[in-house]
Amino acid sequence: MAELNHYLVLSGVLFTIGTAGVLLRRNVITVLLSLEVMLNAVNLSFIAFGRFLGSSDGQIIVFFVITVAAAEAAVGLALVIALFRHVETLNPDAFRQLRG
Amino acid sequence: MGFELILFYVFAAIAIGTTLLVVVQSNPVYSVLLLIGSFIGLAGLYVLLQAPFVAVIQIIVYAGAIMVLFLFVVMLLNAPREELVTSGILESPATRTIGAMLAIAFAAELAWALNRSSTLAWTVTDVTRRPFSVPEIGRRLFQDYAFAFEATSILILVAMIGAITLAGRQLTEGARLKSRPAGDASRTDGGMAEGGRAEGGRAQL
Amino acid sequence: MAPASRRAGERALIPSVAIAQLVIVGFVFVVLLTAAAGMVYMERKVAARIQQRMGPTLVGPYGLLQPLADIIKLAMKEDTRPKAADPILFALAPIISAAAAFTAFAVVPFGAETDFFGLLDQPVPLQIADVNVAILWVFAVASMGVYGIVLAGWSSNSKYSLLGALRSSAQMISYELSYGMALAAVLVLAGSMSIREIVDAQAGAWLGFIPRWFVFLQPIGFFIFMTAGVAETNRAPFDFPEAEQELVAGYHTEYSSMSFAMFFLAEYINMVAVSAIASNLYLGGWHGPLLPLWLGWIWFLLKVGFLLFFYVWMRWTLPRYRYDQLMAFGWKFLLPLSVINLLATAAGVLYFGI
Amino acid sequence: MLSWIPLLPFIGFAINTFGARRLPAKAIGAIASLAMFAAFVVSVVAVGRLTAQPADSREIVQTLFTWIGSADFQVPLALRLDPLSALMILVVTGIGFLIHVYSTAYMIEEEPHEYARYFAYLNLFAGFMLLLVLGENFLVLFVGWEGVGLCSYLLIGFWYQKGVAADAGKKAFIVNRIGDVAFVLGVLLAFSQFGTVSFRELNGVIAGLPAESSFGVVSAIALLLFIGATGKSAQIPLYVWLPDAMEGPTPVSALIHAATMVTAGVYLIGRNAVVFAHAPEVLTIVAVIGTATALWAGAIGMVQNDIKRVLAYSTVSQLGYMFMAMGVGAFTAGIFHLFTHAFFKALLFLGSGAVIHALAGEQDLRHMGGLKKELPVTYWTFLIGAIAIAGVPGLAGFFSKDEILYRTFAGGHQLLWVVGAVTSLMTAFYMFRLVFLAFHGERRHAPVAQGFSPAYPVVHDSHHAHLHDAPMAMAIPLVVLAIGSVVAGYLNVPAGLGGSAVLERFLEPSLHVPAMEGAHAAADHADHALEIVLMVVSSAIAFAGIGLAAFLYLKRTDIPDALVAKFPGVYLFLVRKGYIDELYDAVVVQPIKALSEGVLWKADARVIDGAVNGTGQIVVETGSLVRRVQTGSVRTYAVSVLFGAVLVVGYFLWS
Repeated sequence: MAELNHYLVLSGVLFTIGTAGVLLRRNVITVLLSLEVMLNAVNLSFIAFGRFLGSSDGQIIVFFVITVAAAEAAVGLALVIALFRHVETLNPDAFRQLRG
Repeated sequence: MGFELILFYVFAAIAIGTTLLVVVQSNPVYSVLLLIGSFIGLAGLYVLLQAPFVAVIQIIVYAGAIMVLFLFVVMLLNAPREELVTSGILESPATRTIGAMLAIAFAAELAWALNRSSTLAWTVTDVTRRPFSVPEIGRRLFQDYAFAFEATSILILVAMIGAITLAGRQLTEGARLKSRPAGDASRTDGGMAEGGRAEGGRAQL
Repeated sequence: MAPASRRAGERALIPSVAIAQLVIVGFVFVVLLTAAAGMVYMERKVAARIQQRMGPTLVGPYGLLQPLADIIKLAMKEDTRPKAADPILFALAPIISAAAAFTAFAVVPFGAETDFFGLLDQPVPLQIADVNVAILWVFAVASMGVYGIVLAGWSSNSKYSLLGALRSSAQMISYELSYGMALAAVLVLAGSMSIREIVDAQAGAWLGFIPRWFVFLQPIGFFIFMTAGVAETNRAPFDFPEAEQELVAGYHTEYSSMSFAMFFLAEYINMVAVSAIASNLYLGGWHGPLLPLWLGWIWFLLKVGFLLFFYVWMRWTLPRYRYDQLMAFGWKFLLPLSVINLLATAAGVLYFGI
Repeated sequence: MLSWIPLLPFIGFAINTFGARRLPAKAIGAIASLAMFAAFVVSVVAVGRLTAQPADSREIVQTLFTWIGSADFQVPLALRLDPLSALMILVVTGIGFLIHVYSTAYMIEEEPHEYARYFAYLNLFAGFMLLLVLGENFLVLFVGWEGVGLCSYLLIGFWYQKGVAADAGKKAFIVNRIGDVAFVLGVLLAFSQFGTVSFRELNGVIAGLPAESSFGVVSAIALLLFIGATGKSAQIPLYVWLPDAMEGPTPVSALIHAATMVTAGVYLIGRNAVVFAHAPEVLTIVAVIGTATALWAGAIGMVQNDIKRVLAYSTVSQLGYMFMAMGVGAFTAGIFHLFTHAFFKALLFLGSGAVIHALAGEQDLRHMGGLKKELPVTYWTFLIGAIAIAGVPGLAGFFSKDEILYRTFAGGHQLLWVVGAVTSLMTAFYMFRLVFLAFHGERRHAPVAQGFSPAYPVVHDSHHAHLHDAPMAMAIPLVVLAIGSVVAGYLNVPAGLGGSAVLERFLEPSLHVPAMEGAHAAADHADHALEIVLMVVSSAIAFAGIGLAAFLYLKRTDIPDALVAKFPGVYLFLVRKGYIDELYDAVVVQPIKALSEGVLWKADARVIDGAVNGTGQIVVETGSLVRRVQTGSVRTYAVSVLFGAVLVVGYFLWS
């Protein structure tokens, strides 16, 4: 019988992996993927809490997260394409035109 | 060790393994596919958590739509293997270590939080055993959360328009000239697929 | 005595049902494989008839063994792979398509509950899994099918393949929306997402002679579903991924032998799946006049068969669209139509309690 | 049901606004008039239902929705029909409908879309006016109040190409604002003191209090409301806008500036009779102001030469009468006069409109005369109107005016009575001066065509064209109103003439004022002999005025000029409207201009702009410092975000 902390630990691990990906990868697309991972980790804990508190809010919030994730992916990828056209690379460190 | 627990470990293993590979994988296409695998693992966990609806939605939206989008972009840009460029200060080992240390610190904090908090020993009680039926969730979603729902729909619309205006633009002559020979095939296709999506977008709008 | 017997019954019951389930799974698998083979035969025959030819006649009586010959031929061929191809994905792609095609069938019921003539103490549904989100499952699996094609196209690293892949993925994504809308309209009508319940909602008849099939309530929905289904299965007139005249063979240009066979298989099984779902959702599944419920599966087979024939018929009758026409049709006609259909259905249910 | 009464005109407004360029002129006029007629019918039905109820508690309330709901401050958007508002809606819709019909013919020479604009405004006005009279609380009434103000502005400035009209519109708007400020203050005071904006509750609360001996809260409220009323109803000192308002189309003058809107002030006082009754001092002020206005406007009216201006001043003067009645506590009489006045003044304006129409925009009395023959219908109806307003026995004006005078006298305000009597003399005089100058004698031509109005193209030369009498659409309203002017009075035949004051008893529930019991009783039980005597006197006065006018303008037409020559000062003073406009300009307008100039160049240019620029400067400075942080590299940002996250989580874990 899985307890709540099983799920929470799992979600924490996933979240950390995602974070590391965001920080360490040098490919914008992979960074975005890692972002999705983080979102999913959060979703998991939401649903787990919802389940163990006996409330459907957890699931409902997950819908909203998924929606936002979709929007984020669409815009993010569009940006990636636009950037790629200019600097012909996916390395986030190459996008430095906004240096103050 | 009950059947459910076994399933939990199986799915958890799938999720963690694939996710790790996603992060270490240097070929974006593989990353995308592995991420889909991780999504499917999570979907399994959702089913264990009595949320089959979310599980299926997860597969449809994440695996079915968002990831296809990623795959599209990867192919469209004919994404190169990650170059080992060293771009100034940011590539100095100092910053890298800072990033890594922060990540570790964060993980540590999470662990700490987990074993500190008292809610962890919860198991499913009879009260909370009952799964939520789809109609129930729908009712809450469209009644209690109606406003948030409408807000997100507007958000989606805006994102759609933004994506089209950002990416739907045709390549400028300059960009064409700068284009690398290696990926010309993919670029032409990209143009077409792009046209397809842009058109779809317009029709949606 | 009685308790003992009940215990015995229980002891006997648990495994027997499990066995029955396993049997059903295996049965479905085999039937699908043979169905694919049968489809090949049917396709060639019908095509020939439409073109005023005889079609396969030599192998076996009426050329019935032709499919077998085809399979053997394919199996015997050498499995080639382009040098520049990505080995793993190139191998993975056909598996994904075939797997997706099979998975879709997991939730498709094909008959009423039966206890196999008293073989079991408790009737089992003729279905692999009766999940309460079946429709969404179908939708999800359909969206998974894209990957096989896209990966195939991309991994084989050839212009034609990539063109086909991109085309097909764009096409599938575009038509999935209408597909989903049509499904949604049906589940609004039936008030359930379990296909079995949807089918049972179509039992009986109006005025005694018109069967309560949703196709009569949802003619537009049926049309949309079938059109989108054809597009989803990449069949003519929407067979862009493999437009021989334009892209040699589209996404599976580079494939040969069994890996090619798998795509082939996937296409036909997809057809079967779509037809089965369509006949469940719109044509009342195994419900039909004249036949007792335990023989309903016959009705089911008839309906599926008809739809399959319809597929083939269409392929050999209609010319292929142009790509932009396809997109325009999908986004500017089919999608709005499906939305309107959904709204109309919802309004009907809400105000007239259909 | 009630909601339809204001709604119908609004619908007409909407249709005419959006259909302006698509609909043919006929349709536009028809729609507008139809909307009004429908509103009239609904009103009649509503009033019918009202009268069906028991006499002492007649009212229909319809609450549409809670308009403002904040804690204990709940304002419903509610409509209330009681005898008073019943009378008002009948007047507004009925006469409004007639004037719409009249306008269809009067404005026909406008451009189609202008025509649509006109009727849209007219409908909008009607809608707001009905909202005003039906409002159940001050706020709803205020919406109507401002709405009619807006419409009056729009309609006065309808021919905005004409500078004078535009200015007149602005003048009306601004002068009304002054009153409105007082009005709002009054409402706020009422709310802050008694915690309600509903008429019924407010009056209920105040009815419980004793009448204020000294100037207290209630008096303040009453005074503020009264100032608001002076703005809307053109009383001293805020009457100056009304004469200029005559720049608008004549039917507008008839509807807004004679029959309905300008009486809003009177209605307001009637609606809050209790409040005023509890503020005796304010009542006195009201009475004095009203009487003064009546006299002053009448005096000016005697010498004006613009046919519409004469009527305008007569309107002001009659309004003064109404306020006088209110002031002496004779609320019924005042409302009664409002009612009759609506008929004959609308009639007079429409008649003058017919004249102007016939003369192609000529408005100067000195260039008229002898129109009796060419315009029989106009003449006779106009004459009836004149007789009615002059107070000749048997017609509407007689009853209402004598009611007022009698009440005034019986109320113990003999002085006011004298002034009122003089005023009625003036009234009779200037009305018949108008009649004789316009219709009798022989035609006097203008040296050159005067009285510009875009409605009449200049090619249409007025003098040699054959004069056409009012067309059907204009004649019918005239006749109807003429009949009204005759019979309207018989609704309230005073007890003195053996009549049973129907209207009075009908209005009783709305205007019932416990505090005034004494006065009413006194008036009611006053011997009818006195009433008869007063009537004879005032009738005599009326005839005297008519006779004088006849003598001066039919027999000895040289005397007026002689008088003018003898007392040029007085004449000039009156013709120039007592230099009031010039006075206001000097005392109010110029100082304000100067002040704002000063503020502009001192405060605004230095202080405010300085502050703004300073802020900008500061931002620039800080930005140039802080921008170092912006490395432009995504991952630095990511790291910093994570750093923050770590800190926050750590904080929560520590505590």
